[in-house]
Amino acid sequence: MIAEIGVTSIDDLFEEIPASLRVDGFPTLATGDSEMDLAREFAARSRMDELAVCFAGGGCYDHHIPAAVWDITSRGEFLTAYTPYQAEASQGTLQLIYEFQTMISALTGMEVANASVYDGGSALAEAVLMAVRLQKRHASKQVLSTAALHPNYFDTATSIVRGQGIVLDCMAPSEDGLSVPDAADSPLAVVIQQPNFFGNLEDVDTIVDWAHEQGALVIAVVNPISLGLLRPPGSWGERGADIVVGDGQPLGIPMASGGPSFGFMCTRSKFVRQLPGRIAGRTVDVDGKSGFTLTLQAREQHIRRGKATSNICTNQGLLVTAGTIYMSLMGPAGLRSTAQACHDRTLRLVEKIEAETFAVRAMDVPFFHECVIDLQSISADALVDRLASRDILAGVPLGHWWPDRATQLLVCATERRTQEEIDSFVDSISWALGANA
Amino acid sequence: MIAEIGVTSIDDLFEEIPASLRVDGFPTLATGDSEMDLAREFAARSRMDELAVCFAGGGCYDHHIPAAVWDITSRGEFLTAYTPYQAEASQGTLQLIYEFQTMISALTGMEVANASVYDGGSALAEAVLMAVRLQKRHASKQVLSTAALHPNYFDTATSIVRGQGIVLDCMAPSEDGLSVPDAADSPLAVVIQQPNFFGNLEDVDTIVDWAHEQGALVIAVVNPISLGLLRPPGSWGERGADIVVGDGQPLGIPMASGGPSFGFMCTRSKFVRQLPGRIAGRTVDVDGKSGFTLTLQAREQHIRRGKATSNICTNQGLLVTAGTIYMSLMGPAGLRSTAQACHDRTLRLVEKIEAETFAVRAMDVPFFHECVIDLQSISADALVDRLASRDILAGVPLGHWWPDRATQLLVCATERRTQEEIDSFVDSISWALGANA
Amino acid sequence: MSRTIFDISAKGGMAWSQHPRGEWRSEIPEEHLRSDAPRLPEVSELQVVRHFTNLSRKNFAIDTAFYPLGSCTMKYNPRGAHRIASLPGFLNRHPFAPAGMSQGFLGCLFELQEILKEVTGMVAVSLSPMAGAQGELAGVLMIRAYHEARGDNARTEILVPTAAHGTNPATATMCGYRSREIAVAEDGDVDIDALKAALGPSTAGIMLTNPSTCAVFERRIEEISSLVHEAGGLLYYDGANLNAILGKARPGAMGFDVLPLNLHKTFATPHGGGGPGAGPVAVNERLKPYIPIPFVVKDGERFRWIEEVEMPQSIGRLSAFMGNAGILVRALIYARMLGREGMLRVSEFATLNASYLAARLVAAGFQLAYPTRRATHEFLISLQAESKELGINAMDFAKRLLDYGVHAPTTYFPLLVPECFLIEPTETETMD
Amino acid sequence: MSRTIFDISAKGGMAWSQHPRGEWRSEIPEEHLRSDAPRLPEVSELQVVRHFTNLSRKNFAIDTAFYPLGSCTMKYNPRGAHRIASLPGFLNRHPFAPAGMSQGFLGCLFELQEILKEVTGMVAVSLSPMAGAQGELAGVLMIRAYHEARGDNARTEILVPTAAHGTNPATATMCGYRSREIAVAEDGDVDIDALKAALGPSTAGIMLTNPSTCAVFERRIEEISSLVHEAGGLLYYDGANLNAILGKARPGAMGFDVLPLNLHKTFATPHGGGGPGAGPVAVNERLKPYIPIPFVVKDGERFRWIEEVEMPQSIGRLSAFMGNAGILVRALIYARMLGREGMLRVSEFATLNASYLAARLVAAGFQLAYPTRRATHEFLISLQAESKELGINAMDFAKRLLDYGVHAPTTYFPLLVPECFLIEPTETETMD
Ligand SMILES: Cc1ncc(COP(=O)(O)O)c(C=O)c1O
Ligand SMILES: Cc1ncc(COP(=O)(O)O)c(C=O)c1O
Repeated sequence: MIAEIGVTSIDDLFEEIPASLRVDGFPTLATGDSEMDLAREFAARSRMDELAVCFAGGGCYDHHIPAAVWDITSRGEFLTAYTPYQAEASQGTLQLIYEFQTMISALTGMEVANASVYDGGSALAEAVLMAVRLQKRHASKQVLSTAALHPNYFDTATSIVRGQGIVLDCMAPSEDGLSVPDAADSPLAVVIQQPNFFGNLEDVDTIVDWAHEQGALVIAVVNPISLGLLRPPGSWGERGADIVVGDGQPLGIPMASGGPSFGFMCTRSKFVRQLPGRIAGRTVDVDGKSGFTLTLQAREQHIRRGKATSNICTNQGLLVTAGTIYMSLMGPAGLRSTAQACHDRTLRLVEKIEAETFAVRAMDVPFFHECVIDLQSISADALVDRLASRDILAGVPLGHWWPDRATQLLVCATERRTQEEIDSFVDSISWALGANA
Repeated sequence: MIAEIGVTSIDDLFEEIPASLRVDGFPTLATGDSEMDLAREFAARSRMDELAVCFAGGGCYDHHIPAAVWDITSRGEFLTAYTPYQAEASQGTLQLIYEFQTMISALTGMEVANASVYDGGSALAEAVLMAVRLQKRHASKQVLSTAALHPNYFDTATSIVRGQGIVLDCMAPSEDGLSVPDAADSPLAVVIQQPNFFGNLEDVDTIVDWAHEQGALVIAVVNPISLGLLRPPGSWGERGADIVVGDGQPLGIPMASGGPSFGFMCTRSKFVRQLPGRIAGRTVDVDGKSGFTLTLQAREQHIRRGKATSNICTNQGLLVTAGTIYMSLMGPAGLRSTAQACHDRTLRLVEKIEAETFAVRAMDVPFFHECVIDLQSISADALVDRLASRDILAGVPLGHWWPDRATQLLVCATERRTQEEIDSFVDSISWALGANA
Repeated sequence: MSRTIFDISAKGGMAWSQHPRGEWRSEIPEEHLRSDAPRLPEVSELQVVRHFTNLSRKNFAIDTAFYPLGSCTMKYNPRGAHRIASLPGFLNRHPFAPAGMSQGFLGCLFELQEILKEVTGMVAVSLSPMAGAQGELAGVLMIRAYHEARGDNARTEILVPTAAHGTNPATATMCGYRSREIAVAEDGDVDIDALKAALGPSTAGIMLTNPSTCAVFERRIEEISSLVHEAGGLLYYDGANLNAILGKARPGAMGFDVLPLNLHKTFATPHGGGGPGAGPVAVNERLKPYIPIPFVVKDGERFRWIEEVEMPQSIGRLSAFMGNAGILVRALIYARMLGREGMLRVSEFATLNASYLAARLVAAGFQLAYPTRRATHEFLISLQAESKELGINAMDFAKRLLDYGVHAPTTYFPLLVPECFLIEPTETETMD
Repeated sequence: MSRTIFDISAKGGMAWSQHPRGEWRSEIPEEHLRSDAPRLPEVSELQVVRHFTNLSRKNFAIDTAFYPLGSCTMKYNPRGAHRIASLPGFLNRHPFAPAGMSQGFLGCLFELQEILKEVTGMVAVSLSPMAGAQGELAGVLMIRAYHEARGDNARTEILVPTAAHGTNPATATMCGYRSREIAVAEDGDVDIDALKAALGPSTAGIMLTNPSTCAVFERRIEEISSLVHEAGGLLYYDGANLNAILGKARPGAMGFDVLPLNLHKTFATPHGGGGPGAGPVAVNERLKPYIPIPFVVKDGERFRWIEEVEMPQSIGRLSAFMGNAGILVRALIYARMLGREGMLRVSEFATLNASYLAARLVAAGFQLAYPTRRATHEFLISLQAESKELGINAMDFAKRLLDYGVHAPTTYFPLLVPECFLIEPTETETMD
């Protein structure tokens, strides 16, 4: 090969790099390991973090994942394909995205969906930017969220939109953490998370109608599993939400430390041109055969450059694949019974905690599959540490974001949690709280 | 559907079953479980058997399996296809079998191979039957094996061939378990396992030449990994072995309690018509395009029925797929270094055992990657039980087959065994032997 | 593009990350070492992955297309069963791990034995045979052992209906028997007169399946059973068609003495492009002493192996270890997934789908081989009329189906029906 | 056959074994419940498996074909890295598990941070950005934060060469900057005079990559760096092409202040039909205070998170948890598999393969866009002559390649070269 190129050594190929910049490899790096050695080493490393049971939620949930989901998703044709820009070479991925969009729209009760963005938090940021674009003529630059919005979503959206001078604010919470709009506000958009970060159900109809009266757009943040059971944002209030976002992790994606998953975004048809990210559509080729292709590509950064609706390029395609297969396997009935099972498990957990330990519910409102309990005597961090010794992840301590909630713990029981696991969790809470009494 | 069939209920479809035979389901069986519940239950069941380290061999070995092997083998197109009888619908599997045959022939130094049989033990049975067919005119019905043939192979072959009145006998072993032929014997075929069941290397040249002088055929039983390093049976003695069999488990197949794996069979071209099982070959279709097909099908049971060379129908196709991918990934160099690593690991293990414990080598002859050690003071079963408490599988106790070898243990260290694992194994042996001293 | 992996091999090519790292010592004497490297392909990992991925794409499979291959039961193989059976505790268990380190695995085998007893109506099960044909071998070896134990050595014949699967006569031969064919009557049932004529002191047994390979239920099975037993022979049931009657009838009650099950059919373990399967044998009291070793028993709360010492009359061992152990685990998971109601759905949906497809084909003008009979889990059509008319044969028909992306049904089997298609849609297909 | 999953859906269809079993209590008030079931498909598990298996078969992929898509680095994604990163301890870790239960995972992140520092020659790394474009966003937000911290608020422009990838100007806009284009000279390097003319008090920074998107090494990078820094701007390096110079040169030494890496390119994590990727950002001392949270530090033997409290100047959080965590683990495994020598092989084989293919195409009569320059890991050809002569365009050429089972190179990028193909064979391809 060297000869055919017309050089005498591989090094000649790098001759255009100025000598002052040339380095000779990486002396501090170790020599390459075999797959066998790495498998052994990383098995030991991953074992350090292995858990017996998980009662934590807070945006990432321990659901059952049917084996078929990742068996199919891991096929080389999905795993090692590029973004479906070349429609002829990507009909599989394109049709899948099209089906995904249809399913997510059905689930949220919205008209159109995109092919996903990075995650739930960044989806919210994109929704805010989209609302700002749609409300160009609005007097305010303020976006207002319900009080119990996932704090990491709030922070993520803030970091991403700050560069454009957009301000994100929170409503004041009522005692039980629910949000009641304040007549004095006049934001350009209102963000509502349902169920909220505390797992509770907001009075979405009231908030949506109020927002629309103010001329604000409504951005809903939802958990897709909950929509097997709960009213979809498309039918909240009189007119429904305008933009819906959320994180797809509950749909067949392993927790994996929170990523990769995918963020989804839906909206009304009339707003589709401001919807960032890819959208796949059905089309017909010159021979009249139907096929799938990316539509509205003109908004993308490789064409509109500085004027694109978003800079997103590589995105979460593989996770969309998993999510689509998951939704197909569950269907309406499976999603519904999964949602019902999650609610039931959490209900029984919370009842048992109240009945058998010193801990109590912190807020007495309806919840879906998460609930805040107040440990009263010890900090939630301390409880989590104690239960770690029993290989139980007890939940998400709230003190990290709300110092005045240091004794409060957000717990979640998905459909995977058995009665035995719940019983032994409650025993462990008793033990941990008792030990401190 | 019912209406279109012209019945009124599903039950009508079963009306030809006499009432006296009808049952109504399975009252004693439990109701069906969900995948989620089964996954949890079986995870717990499988965890009961999880091992930290395996030093057992005896025909089944703990080798590294590259991730690519099963990622590709588990593709639906390999996993859920039928036996490649319909060539047009099975070109993938047929070409793969063809490549497999080529690789196995290269490895064993033989001219032709079949597409596998069930396992190593039954492959030996098929080889014996084949030898009998080839030696129809031979005076003897006796088949003679070297003394240290895998006892379960001996038993398997015996059960299978007994129906046809064929007798399998063992040579008398020398002190070190190696076999020296007895001039008085005149079998129709001689079975030689190399390395033998004790891991030791037989003087194959002498035995092969002796057998051929007697007019006997030579059946070799080999470990495919060893052939990365050891002389292939095709070049044993003056003329080489006549039939070669073995078990493919070391080639990328998990131990999985010993099955499924696959048995391979090779022979000389001139014996190919007596070689049982499937054989794939290259062919050209009517348009002159080359393709692959099953050849010599006329010998199969679905055509020759009572006169087939074997009754095998469903076989071990998927494992052949895994084995073929494994051999392709390893190549000659990878197979050689794997064999070298196995030998080295076992050598170091045995040296350390001799240096640091009361145990000694039972036979002082060259071995490949297994070696018999004599614990002297306690039974090998007792040692295995003690080390089980440390999650180590210490080896294969020989007392099960040879009561006079009750203190002897067959140990094996593959390329997967690290120096640390070897050190802690030897420490554990010291501890176990010491405790009894 | 049918380049083989050898065609893309080039000197020095390798998957470097698969080579063990280190310096290796050796004490193997020179004369044992090979001088030449084996001519395996020399290729990169990408080349391997791409080559075999592309090969796989040239196969038809259940996962890609409708596969109505009669007698083969190409139904959905649950991914969950494959995944669960691939848990590390199952995959990494060494076959010689002592019972104390194997309670998980032994418990699975025991549970499967119990389920198969219930399903077949037999009293003992050995799981070790590695496919239907090895189960047949075990079955006929047990029949042989039974007669031998009674000193009844004149029995040299196994009766086999002309419609039987080829493995049946082949197995009889492997066990040292002569196989004798019994005619099938017009209606697809065994010709009772022909049977009576064949039965006698040299009859060791008869090999049947029910529904038969003519795809109809053998209605006079009780009569056949009495006749054979009276003649001193035993009845062998070929379990390949068990899915047709799951929960509706049991071979044990029909008078069969022994049967292998095809777990890769009835219990949906993957066919794998030619295996692995598993062919556990179930027997009644008569043959219990002869079942192959090893198998599992429960002593109190512990499971343990039964080996040769406790089973001196056993026909012995049929594989080096425990047969296709991993397939047994898959089948157990599948059976548990089905449960009581699911097993009934198997026979009901299989029969419903076959009956529906048969009705549709009849409506479209095709000719059933046994038009007066109910379809079972499969049915036979004869293309003799079409063949004559169009000058093509069943094989041409089959190949044309492949062109349409549907796997051809089984052709020319059973041999006695001319130009036939044996069609088995299976219970996991839907109407789409 | 482009039937959608909805076309095969039928009322009542379901994958029964996926439904949780039990009786469920509820205390959710009626008004919160949906009245209609969402219109998801109603299909069996076999239908799902078959449908999506067949969809997958309609994609081109690295695993099935040569995929020389310029700038995208479609190299082999080791199956081993995917498998190892899928170990249960990694997959089942909850993002809010406390550090005490997460030492395995945190240790992996820390190790990857260290490797990426070494590879880039930078002093700090934050792993959270979820793809190259989010890494860009982080990079430009840091440039912004830097200027803001110094009260240097007049800087409103980001310079971008005309050849730059579209994400660069799009990112500048997202960060509230105006992007200003800088011309590229005849030889593919940045036009220094144009640069000088553009630099000034409103320059916040410049976005470059090296080798550039013209597929040549920017030889005067040191001069560019001095010029930009003197004007008070910062240099941003687009890491998408880092594989070209791995172990040969480091962006840190070229004067860059910040760069994201595309782990899905340089470190071979799968592209997945459109992601996930990961775009860690590396910075020099100047930008260290601003890197996004969270990241990992080592205190003695323990690893722990750094969050907002300890990084008050950080640009903040870019995802709900820790970015595409699983991709980071894959990249670490790949980096460890390569090791010191392997990293050098990446740049050497990538360049060798591209140079060889370029030479072969030149020999076949094609026209290089920059014939006087060395190819890097990729190269540009212009099909302008062919287009004129044959009356077809580069896109027609590209589609024709697909017909031959080769994925088309990148077409019409960079925009400034007419009718171009950007061809990147990658380092994992062989000659066959
Ligand atoms: C009726 C019948 N009997 C026996 C067998 C043989 O079973 P196996 O292939 O598992 O050996 C088959 C297999 O197709 C069959 O259809
Ligand atoms: C040169 C260049 N820069 C930036 C990007 C964007 O990276 P990502 O797709 O990871 O967001 C790409 C992706 O193709 C690229 O080629």
